[in-house]
Amino acid sequence: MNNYPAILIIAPLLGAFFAGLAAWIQERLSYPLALISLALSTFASVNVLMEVIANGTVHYRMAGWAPPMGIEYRIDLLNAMVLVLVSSIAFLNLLASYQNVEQETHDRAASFYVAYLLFVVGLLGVVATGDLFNLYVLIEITSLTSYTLVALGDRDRAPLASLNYLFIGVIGASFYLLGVGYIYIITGSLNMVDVAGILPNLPGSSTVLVGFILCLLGVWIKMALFPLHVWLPNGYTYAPTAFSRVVAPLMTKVMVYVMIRLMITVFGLEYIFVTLHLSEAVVWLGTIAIVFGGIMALAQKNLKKMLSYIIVCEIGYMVGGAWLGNELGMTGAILHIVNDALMTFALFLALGNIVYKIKDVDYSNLSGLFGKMPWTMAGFVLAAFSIIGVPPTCGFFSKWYLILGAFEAGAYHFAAALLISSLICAVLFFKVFEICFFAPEGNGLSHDNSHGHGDPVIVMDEAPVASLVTLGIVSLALILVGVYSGTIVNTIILPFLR
Amino acid sequence: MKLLGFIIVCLTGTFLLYGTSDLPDWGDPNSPASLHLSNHYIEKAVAETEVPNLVTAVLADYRGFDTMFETAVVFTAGLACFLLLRDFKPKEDRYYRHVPTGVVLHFKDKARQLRVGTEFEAVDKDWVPSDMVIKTVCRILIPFIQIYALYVVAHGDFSPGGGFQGGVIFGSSFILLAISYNLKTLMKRVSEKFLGIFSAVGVLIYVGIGAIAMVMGGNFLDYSTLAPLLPVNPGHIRALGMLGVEIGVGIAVMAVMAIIYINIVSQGRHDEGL
Amino acid sequence: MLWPIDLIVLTFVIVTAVAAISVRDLLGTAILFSVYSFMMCLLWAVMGAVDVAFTEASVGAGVSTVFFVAAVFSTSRRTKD
Amino acid sequence: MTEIISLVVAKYNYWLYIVLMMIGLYAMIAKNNLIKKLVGMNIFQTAIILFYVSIGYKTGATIPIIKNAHGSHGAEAAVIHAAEYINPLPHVLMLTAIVVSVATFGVAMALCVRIYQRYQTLEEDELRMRLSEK
Repeated sequence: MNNYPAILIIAPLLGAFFAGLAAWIQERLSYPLALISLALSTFASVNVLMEVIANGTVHYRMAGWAPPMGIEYRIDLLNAMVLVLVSSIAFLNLLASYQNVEQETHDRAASFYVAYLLFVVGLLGVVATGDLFNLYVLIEITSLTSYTLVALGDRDRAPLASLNYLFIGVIGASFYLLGVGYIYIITGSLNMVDVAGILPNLPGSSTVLVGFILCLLGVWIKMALFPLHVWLPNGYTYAPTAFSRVVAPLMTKVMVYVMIRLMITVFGLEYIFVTLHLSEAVVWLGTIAIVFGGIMALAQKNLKKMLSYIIVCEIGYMVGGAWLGNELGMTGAILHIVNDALMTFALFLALGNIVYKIKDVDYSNLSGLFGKMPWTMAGFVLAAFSIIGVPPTCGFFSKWYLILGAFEAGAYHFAAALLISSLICAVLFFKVFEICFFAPEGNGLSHDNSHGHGDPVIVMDEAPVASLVTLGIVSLALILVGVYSGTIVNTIILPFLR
Repeated sequence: MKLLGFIIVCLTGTFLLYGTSDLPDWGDPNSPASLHLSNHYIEKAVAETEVPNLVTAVLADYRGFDTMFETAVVFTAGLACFLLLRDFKPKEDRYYRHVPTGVVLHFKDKARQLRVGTEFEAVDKDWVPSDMVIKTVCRILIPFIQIYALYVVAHGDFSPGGGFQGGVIFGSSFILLAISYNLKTLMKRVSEKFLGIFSAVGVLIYVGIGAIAMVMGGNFLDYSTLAPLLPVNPGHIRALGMLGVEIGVGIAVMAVMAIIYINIVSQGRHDEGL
Repeated sequence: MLWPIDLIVLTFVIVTAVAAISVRDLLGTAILFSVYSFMMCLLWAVMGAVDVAFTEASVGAGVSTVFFVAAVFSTSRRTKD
Repeated sequence: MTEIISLVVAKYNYWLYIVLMMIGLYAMIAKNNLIKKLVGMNIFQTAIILFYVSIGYKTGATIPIIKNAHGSHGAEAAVIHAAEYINPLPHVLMLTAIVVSVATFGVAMALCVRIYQRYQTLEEDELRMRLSEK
């Protein structure tokens, strides 16, 4: 019996507390400790993925008790893939963000790392667990650390944004908890597989319906689906860079994973698509989220806020795709979890590099960036192409599956929204490129050209090397995942769905 | 906003009421919730773990993994208060009281300082003469509160209570000291470093016991594999493991409660407060 | 018969909850909130959840109230609604 | 008449938890003061805990602490009947939930203090005004 599923979670957890203790002795020790523990976690998650591909689903009994009594980690192909994604992105981000953390939270960097590790522990646990209540506790760890870390950002606005996030987040988590209560009272169990075995014996129960919708509402609030998204743009915009880099790609995607897990493993697709008649409405909701997110992104004048609205838009893709009710749509949604996490990570990495050099990322400050930070901007352009959906990059392939699924389900409005959003993203990013590339520095009216010499020579001033290397790795991954998306679909997603 | 709130509340309420129509009756011994898992716990837990308090048995053993994260949540709260509020800059305004005469001096200049000793003492801005009755009663009470807290932790296997409750009670004895005397008295006795280290050590004890179980060849947190390490009856090892993790929880919670209180009441300066 | 006690305490809980959110003084809110928590703890003790009641008595009615008063002390008592 | 009474007895715990929860939700949405919202949040969470504790209750059963567990060391001498004890599982879950709620409460309080340090107010409309000024 190997212990990788436990090490996956325990390594960063132990790392967090050792980093916290080490900070009292020597503050500089906590960063390497954090890095080592995340590397260990990534290693364990890759091993788990290998094992799952080779031998099928891995079960790990916490405290050695058999599943319905104790808590079980049940890792199948979907979890294993998302686990690798989460742990590797968290590790790469920590590698890239050393300077950003020093810059933004200089006197409490050690505590920042501890909170960061706990955040990652929460995300990994949410993905790995097979127990409904354990999921709630882990969601709360993730949320509590993200409230804290968001509040560390912008001195003026971040605490308020974080408090709003907290209120809405608590409502979401409580709805989820209540939904679990409804399921528990009618089934008497908390283990996902066990519940899934009992639910078909209770046809037409209003309690199951209410429990399902409450769980779904809670998860939607946490993932910021359109009418419930109000906390996201402010929260992510004012968060410190090192944290927004990890929360933007992972938090919403992990919640999408939770939704898919609830749909497939707990309630079963048959119950959702045959018994309930919600899928039409939810696909419409996804459509509206896409269009709304795109339009709001167009209206922004701040790069970071614009990217936050793109996240709202992308959530529409995944929710709509998962609720199309056919295999293609679900495949697209799951593939998009991976792709969107990578694309958003690349975008926010580039953004973090820009923020490191220029504090304020209003559009008016961005001119001349291509000359100043060519490598960062190269990564940014690649990620932007991926978001738009230009073929060699991975964004194209998941969109392709989603559109095929939409046509198969007859949801033409969803397909149209996907295409429109590509168009909007194209307009959006080319606007940014234009500002960054063509407008020469110091010509805008907002600039008070105080340094006197207005010569057009732009000095190259790049971000730290670690950040650039990470951005390079992720950009490569964008293309590789795009090229090998067929392999991913055939070895992981389709076997999981069947 | 009020109207919108009212509409949302009414809609949600109706929806939830609809859900209750199908619930089993309150107190129904035959509801599914009371049959499936619960019967196993009630009938087997004592035989399997030798702990008569079923809540502790389920909390620290069957669902011990949950409880570990619950402790981590508490630790996170303490960390959050530290991260958000801690302010290392000393205050510019300082107040000193001349003990023999009772005159309070207010210093606005940072450079000037008085030596605190028998003649002068540093006081809070809103200084009130300390009350003899309150001080004496609290001084007598605090050791008893702490003993009671230890009892609650240690006796969690047999009666209501456990690490969390005991930790909160222990932490509240610190808070009582801060309220009845002042914050400086508390900070002199338990320093910030002490609290910071204890909050992490508490959770480490929990995770560490789990990790040791893993090293010993069992699953994570499987206390039964600890048996070769301790000279006790192997049947009792689970109860002992639970006691160990409860102590860890108690230490972490105690420290975190004090950290939260100190940071909130002094707005992160750790100098004066309620 | 347990339900009459249960019903009476539940009514108290709801009254204190409404009072806690409608009183126009945050220190008053703190105290009413403490009363609310204690009533809640009583209710759970009646229902046989002794561990939960114990926790709520020490946390909800005890430490939470202290945090609350501490927060009011370091911010302000003023409230508009 | 007796039917109505038995229905009320069977369900009022669930109804009143909904009332309580809605009081909390209303306070969270409609109140202007941030600390009042926090109180609403706590009422909301305790209402859910009340719901769970109601799930665990069993008529005619006692608290989940086994009597004479150590008195009879003749192994299986005392057989434990599940109907005699209240379901312990919801209690365990709710202990965790209470801890989570007090942790959230602490973090929210810290945020409130931080906001007050910066803006000298906790009223939401005044905060919004101060933010739009800049």
